[in-house]
Amino acid sequence: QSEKGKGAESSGASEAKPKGGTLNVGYPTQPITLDAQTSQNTAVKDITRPIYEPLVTLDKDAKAVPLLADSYQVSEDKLTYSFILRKGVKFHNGKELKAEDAVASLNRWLNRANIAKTNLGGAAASQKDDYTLELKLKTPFLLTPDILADPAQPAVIYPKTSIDEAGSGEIKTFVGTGPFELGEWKQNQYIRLNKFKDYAARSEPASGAGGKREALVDEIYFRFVTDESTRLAGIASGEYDLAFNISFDNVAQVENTPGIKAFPTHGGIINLYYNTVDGLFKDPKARQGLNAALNSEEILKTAFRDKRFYTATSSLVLPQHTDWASDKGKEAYNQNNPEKAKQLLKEAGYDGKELRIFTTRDYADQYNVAVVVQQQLEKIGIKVKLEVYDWATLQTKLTDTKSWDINPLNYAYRPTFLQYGFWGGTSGFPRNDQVQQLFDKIKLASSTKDIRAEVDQVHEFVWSYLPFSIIGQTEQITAISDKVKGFQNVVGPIFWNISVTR
Amino acid sequence: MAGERLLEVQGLSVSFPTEKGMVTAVDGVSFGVDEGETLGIVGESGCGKSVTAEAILRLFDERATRYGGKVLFQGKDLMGLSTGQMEAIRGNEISMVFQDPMSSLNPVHTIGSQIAESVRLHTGCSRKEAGRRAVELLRLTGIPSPEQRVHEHPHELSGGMRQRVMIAMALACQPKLLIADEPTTALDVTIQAQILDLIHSLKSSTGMGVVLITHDLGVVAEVCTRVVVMYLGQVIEEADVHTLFERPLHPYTIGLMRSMPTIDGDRTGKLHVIEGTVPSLHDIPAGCRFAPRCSYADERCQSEMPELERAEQGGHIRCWHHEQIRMQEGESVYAAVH
Amino acid sequence: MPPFIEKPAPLLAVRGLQKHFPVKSGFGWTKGYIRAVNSVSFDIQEGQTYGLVGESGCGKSTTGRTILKLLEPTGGEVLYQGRNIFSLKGAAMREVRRELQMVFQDPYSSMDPKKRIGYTLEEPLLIHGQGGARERTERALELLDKVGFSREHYDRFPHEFSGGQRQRLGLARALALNPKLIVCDEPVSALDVSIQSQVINLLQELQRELKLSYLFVAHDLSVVRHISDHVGVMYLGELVEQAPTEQLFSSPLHPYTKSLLSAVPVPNPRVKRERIILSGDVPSPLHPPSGCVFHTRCPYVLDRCRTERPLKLTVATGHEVQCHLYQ
Amino acid sequence: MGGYIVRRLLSLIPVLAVVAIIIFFLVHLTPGNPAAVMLGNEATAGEVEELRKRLALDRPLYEQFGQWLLGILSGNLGQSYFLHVPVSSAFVEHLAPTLSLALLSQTIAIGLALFLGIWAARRRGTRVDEAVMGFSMLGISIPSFLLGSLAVLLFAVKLKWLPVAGYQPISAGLWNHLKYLLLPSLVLGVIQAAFLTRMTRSSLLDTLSENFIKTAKAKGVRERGIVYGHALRNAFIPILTVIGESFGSLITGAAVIETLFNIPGVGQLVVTSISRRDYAMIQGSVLIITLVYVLVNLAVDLLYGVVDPRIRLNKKSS
Amino acid sequence: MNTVAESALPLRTYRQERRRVLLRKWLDNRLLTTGSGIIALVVAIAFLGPVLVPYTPLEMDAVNRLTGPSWTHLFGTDNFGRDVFSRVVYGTRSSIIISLSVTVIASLIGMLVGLLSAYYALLDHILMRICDGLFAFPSILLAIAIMSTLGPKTSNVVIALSIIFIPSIARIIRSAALVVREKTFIEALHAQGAGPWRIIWLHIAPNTLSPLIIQASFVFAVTILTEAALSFLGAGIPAPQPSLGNILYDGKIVIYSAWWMTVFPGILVILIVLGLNLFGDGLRDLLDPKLTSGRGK
Ligand SMILES: Nc1ncnc2c1ncn2[C@@H]1O[C@H](COP(=O)(O)OP(=O)(O)OP(=O)(O)O)[C@@H](O)[C@H]1O
Ligand SMILES: Nc1ncnc2c1ncn2[C@@H]1O[C@H](COP(=O)(O)OP(=O)(O)OP(=O)(O)O)[C@@H](O)[C@H]1O
Ligand SMILES: [Mg+2]
Ligand SMILES: [Mg+2]
Repeated sequence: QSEKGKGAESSGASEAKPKGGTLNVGYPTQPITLDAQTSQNTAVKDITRPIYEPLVTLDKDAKAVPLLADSYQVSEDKLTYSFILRKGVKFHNGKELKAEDAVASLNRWLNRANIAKTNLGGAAASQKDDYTLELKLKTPFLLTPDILADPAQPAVIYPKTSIDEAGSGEIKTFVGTGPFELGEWKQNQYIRLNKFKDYAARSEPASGAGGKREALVDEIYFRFVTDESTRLAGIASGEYDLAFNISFDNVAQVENTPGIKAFPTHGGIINLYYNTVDGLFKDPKARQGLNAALNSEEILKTAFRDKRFYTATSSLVLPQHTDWASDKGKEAYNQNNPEKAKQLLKEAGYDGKELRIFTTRDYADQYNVAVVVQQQLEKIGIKVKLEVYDWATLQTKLTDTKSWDINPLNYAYRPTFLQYGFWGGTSGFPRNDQVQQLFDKIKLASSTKDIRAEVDQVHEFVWSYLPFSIIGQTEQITAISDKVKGFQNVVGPIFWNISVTR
Repeated sequence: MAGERLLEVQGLSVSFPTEKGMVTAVDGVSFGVDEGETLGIVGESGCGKSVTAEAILRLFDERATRYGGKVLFQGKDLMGLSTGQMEAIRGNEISMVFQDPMSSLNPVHTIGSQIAESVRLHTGCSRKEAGRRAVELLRLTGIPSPEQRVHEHPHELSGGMRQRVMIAMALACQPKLLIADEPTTALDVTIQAQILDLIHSLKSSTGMGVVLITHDLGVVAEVCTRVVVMYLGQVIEEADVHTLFERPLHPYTIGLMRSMPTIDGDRTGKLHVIEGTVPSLHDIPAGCRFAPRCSYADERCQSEMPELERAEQGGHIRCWHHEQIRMQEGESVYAAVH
Repeated sequence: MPPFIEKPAPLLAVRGLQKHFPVKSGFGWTKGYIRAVNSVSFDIQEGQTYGLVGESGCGKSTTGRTILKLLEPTGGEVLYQGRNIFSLKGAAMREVRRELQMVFQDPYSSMDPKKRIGYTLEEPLLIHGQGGARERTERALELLDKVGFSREHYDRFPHEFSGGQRQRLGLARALALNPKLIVCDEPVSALDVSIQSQVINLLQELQRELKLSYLFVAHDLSVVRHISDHVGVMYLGELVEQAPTEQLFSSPLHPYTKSLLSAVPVPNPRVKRERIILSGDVPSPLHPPSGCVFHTRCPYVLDRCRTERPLKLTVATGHEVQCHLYQ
Repeated sequence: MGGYIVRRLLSLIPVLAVVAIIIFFLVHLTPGNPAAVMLGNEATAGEVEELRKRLALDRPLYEQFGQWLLGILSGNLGQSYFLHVPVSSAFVEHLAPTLSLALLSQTIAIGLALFLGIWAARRRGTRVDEAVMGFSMLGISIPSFLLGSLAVLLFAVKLKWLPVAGYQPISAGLWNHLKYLLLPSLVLGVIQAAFLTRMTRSSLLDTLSENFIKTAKAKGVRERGIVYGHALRNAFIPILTVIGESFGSLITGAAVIETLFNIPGVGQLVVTSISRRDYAMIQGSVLIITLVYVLVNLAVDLLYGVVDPRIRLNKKSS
Repeated sequence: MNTVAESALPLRTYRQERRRVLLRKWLDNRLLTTGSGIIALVVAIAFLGPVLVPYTPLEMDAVNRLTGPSWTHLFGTDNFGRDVFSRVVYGTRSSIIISLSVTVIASLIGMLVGLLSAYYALLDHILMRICDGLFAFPSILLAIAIMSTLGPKTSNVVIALSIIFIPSIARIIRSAALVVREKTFIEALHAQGAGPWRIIWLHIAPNTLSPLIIQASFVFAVTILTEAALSFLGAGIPAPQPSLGNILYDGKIVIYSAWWMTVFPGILVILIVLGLNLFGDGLRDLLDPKLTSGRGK
């Protein structure tokens, strides 16, 4: 448990690492784009991370530390962040990184990225000199550096030329400053990253994604292997060094195969969403009733197999992220109280009609939770129909609030709950003013020490208003070969400072 | 002209499985063919002529059909030969013309290639040479513009042409024995004559023996040396052609002779018929098989089956009353026929 | 049109019937036509038999099949009771089909191998909705009996029959509907003489009772002579001679008819007849000879035969011949 | 006949037109849209809407359809949202592995099936027949992924003879190319063969009981010759149909195996395009695949006539 | 010759006799009896399932997830701790129902389409082009579309699957029918005045039966698996209800560790297909008149 919530690292972080060679990664999906700024897609995040770099990044404690920025300062009114760039940082195209590149990139990101728009709405960057730039906010925001360091839809820096070329579309030349450059993208087969020879590393010791970055292998192949059993077979036969997205049920198999290990890293928060707009669950009583029926421990256990792979908590973030975690409202969590449930549901006017859970098999964790929830509810006499769709259909179907009641969703883990995308409004839970007011307070706070009350209130809100029931926090399994040294995960995998022995 | 005994069929019987049990279509048939001889087989439709012919070459599915008796070809019993040995004989030493030329030709191959295949199978000559032979053979059978016809498929030919293709195929390897099952039924008389001449000349030049199954007593009279008359799976009479036409002994044979329409006879009256129908193979009479239709039949005929015995005038006869018939009826039959 | 037609209108009148088969090259392009039937005309009177004889491959079966519109005609018309069959469609055609039946030259392939004989015989009745199940069965048994079978055969399959038996079954099927006219394409060729006489007697009886008409294609000239009222002789797609039976057999005019008659085998081993042997090239219907189609083989060939097509000549009542010798 | 071919080729126009209309509206009317997929599961409705606008997906359907149709008529199938390349080039790129796979597995299937089917038919009712039929029954009922997984486990993981998955183009060397295709082709081939074996056997049995087989026998044709020279060709029409069909379906239907063996083929392309709602890609692929089918089936139909001269497709109905 | 009157009386006894003969023919057919035996067994298992099984197919047991076969769980448990035996028994039922309906519907329509296009040249052009188009449509897309417009119901699964399989059946029937169409006996039927319907259904169709039987049993097997693939898109049997196919697919991910999840349903699929094929072969033999007698082969 100790590693959870921090940058987790596979064995041998401190040993001398061999250099050279190829790292073969069995990765489940192909990224839909390599324009990291435009998508929150996990594959985009993971694969572009070695290519592009943001101004600040997360260290092993998930704290924001400078990366391309040599340093940064915050003005008194907390509205202006000025960044001084490191000198001599080269893009993969050989040009040096200048403030104009950073300004163009930041502005593009501010205009396009969801998290930027919701959190830093109205902000703009401007150039001071060749190596200095300023980010001006409209309102102060405590988490500005964290947002800038967030690897999902990250505020990475492209050369200005790329941005100009892209216009309002996606960038077409994939050039960054990272330790690896794009070698080849073979559609639906692989992406090859080559070591970037002129990479300018920081001098501090490596910590999480921060500090010294070094490309230890010459090339990385991300091989897109949709089929899990193929990824497993590939790592078992030694063709892959890393295999992502291994289901919990195959952990035993992985652990029993000599030469490979299962490596859990934090995956996300799994919530059971209610349709608060239409139908039975418009009534908070009904939501409370259903929530009372849930046995979250059992759901987690059935869906995720082993205590190692989930954390049963009522908190929006893992308990070890103490600044943002809270146990307020935990009485409402994991009640497993059918009597109360029936009582409340009855009061809410539940007449035994079939409830509709929407889910997809494209995400096994969501599906598994849906199946178990259905089973639990059926057991206490609530009729539940499971409707399974493919992901794209589900996305659209959910917007029709007339058609569904419950829907489990998994959101990628964030150390601060502010960054979760769902606050911006989902079809079942529209943007909520009460929460936004709390968030505004948090944003304006000057330090995380000052936000305790608001954090607690957010949790209280969640468990009383119940836009969703938190089921728990889950892990994600990567199978990793013993030949790989130094693999770590800081809100997503990190591919530098990682070596392979042959 | 007649030489060595070529084929000797002894007590051949053939049974087929049907839904209602086994039926014996051919029951103890015996006859022989000498080199250069033409043996005619005549008999009621369905009496087992074709089955006999096909059984000589063992063409029925060996797993389902039951054979009995012996077929000695040049002294070897064909029934005892291996499949490979049989294959070497079929088409080469004994060849056969089937009764039903349409379904007996492979619909997807050109007739030329089917004839050429026969040639190539046993002579091993080149494809081209075989093709030339095929044209030659077709020409021999009187098919117009054979060079073009070889490229046609069976369904593009008339019935008679198909029959001639069958004949050409059978003659391809100059067999020692030709079994021709109604080879000329679909041919007009001029071509029939041409074919019969062809067979005759082959017969005299190579000593080929012929088993000719036909209904046309005119043809029998013209080309056969000896005749076997069959009825319901059995041989009932066997004689040389002159004797048979002049002094038929079996009541059935006599009936046959009388039933013939002639080219110059009276055409206003009804044709003579043999009363009654052939019994089905499922209920074969216990005694003489012809008894139910025979005007001579008595008690004995109903219950006891006559054996095939030597007739005084030569040949064989299967009838309890043949002596009596020879004495009384011979003349009148002959008179009626001619 | 022959002027002598004062007789009642014929049941079936064939006028200038033509049927050409395309000949395909290897690549499927049509490279010519086989002129299987070339402008054939004749009449069949009710209750009479028209015998059609001729060289093998001269187009007799094709004539029969085209008359019944089983082949798409190339030209000409067929008037059945005054109506042109070729222009009939749907129900009208089906009605005509009920009255015109056919016995195929190739009896085995003309029967569905998967159906029992009983069904095959009942089928025409089923098609035209005649009788109940029981009556149909009885009719089938009656037909079987008529052509010399027992009830045992009702449940057999076509392949379990001998050649001659199948031929009789084909005939029985054609009789099932009590048609007006039957095109008999060699209906007795595979029958032994005793059964053949039974069948011929049967045909004649039916003709008398039901005023049946037959188009009777056969090679056995004695049979044709016995059964026909009129006989037509075909050669290479043309009707070279036609006449009342007696007349044709007693005084054949066309050289081809003569040679045909001379070739009939005699059922007497002691008699050897003098045959007229035809020599010369047998022409192909793909490239029929110019002029008279028979000139390549005719013993009496004249110069004009090679170039000029002989016209149809009526030499006596109902006796027509296409030959320059008589022009 | 020439006319027939021309007519068939002309019929492509209405077929493609109808398919184009249906596929377009089917694709656009099924729930889900590419913008949402592109943005990932955490995007807001607003963002999705914005992207839709940028992709011109907010225009009225008929307008989009017209646009697309105009593109097609000028030979442009459109651009894939996700692959960032023209649909046609994406398709062609994915076609190469699929074709290799199809050819290889089809060769295996035909070879195996003809051999086994003929063998079984010749030995009808014997042990051989039963064994072959047992094999074919197994092959028909075993899921392809199961067979594939077993093959991988044995040949790739345990024996390490062949790679687990992946693909190399021919340009990387023939052996490299084949190395990756061997296992999947084998799996596909065996499964196809199972079905084809049954078809071959049964069709052969049907023809072996025909009369002309007896003629061949009487000519002295060896049993082999009878089967290969006489019966097979008569029995070949259904076999040919199945071959044509399976060749066609290999071009789209091998998705399971392509996924399992990670081969970037058309099957995978179509499946992933569908799950992403990559409209242009789906539409383009379906059009091209239709074209391929029509051509394959035309070839099969023409071969019918070659195999069996009695078959006339251009015959007027009687 | 006998007269008909004479033979009319024993007609009934003759018919009885005939029925007996036919019955014996059916019973004597080893393939047919074995096949129906197996099918009967599987059907019995499937439909007596509720009485047989110790658990419901949906009952979960978080503690005993993915345990191998034992006395408490004959076929082991799946990734939700559900009893695989119970799931297989229930799954067999739904799979049989779906596959059978699909096979029957697709065969009938496919046959109709195939026969019509073999018979009518004009229809051939139209129907076969439709089939080409249909065939080119990705089945997944078709399923998603049908499911999202008509709703996720078993009957819609059947519709979607039937549409998917119609073209292949149609083509195979058409090919066989093209050969039969040219046979003389069809011409003979024309001569008798038989209408197209009779010729097509009563004469051409029976002669295309043996490829149909094979194709149909193939469709049956493939449907079981395709249904599972579609159920991933919500177009199959509504989850979490078991079908043989989706049990197999659930087992697919854990194929290397939990063999029992694939092997047992796999065996059932094989058993059903085996039974069906034996039955089909037997039927084919029965309908082949040449097999009982010697002229065959
Ligand atoms: N389907 C066809 N395609 C091409 N040519 C054909 C076809 N059917 C018949 N022919 C040709 O038409 C001509 C006449 O054939 P038809 O069957 O009518 O002859 P026929 O007079 O009945 O001969 P036979 O007495 O031998 O049966 C022949 O040359 C034959 O090759
Ligand atoms: N496969 C079979 N199954 C059952 N009976 C059969 C089979 N083949 C032939 N028969 C019967 O055997 C008998 C003899 O048939 P065969 O073909 O030898 O007669 P045939 O003498 O050639 O007659 P035809 O002159 O009519 O051709 C017939 O009664 C026929 O019904
Ligand atoms: Mg015979
Ligand atoms: Mg003819």
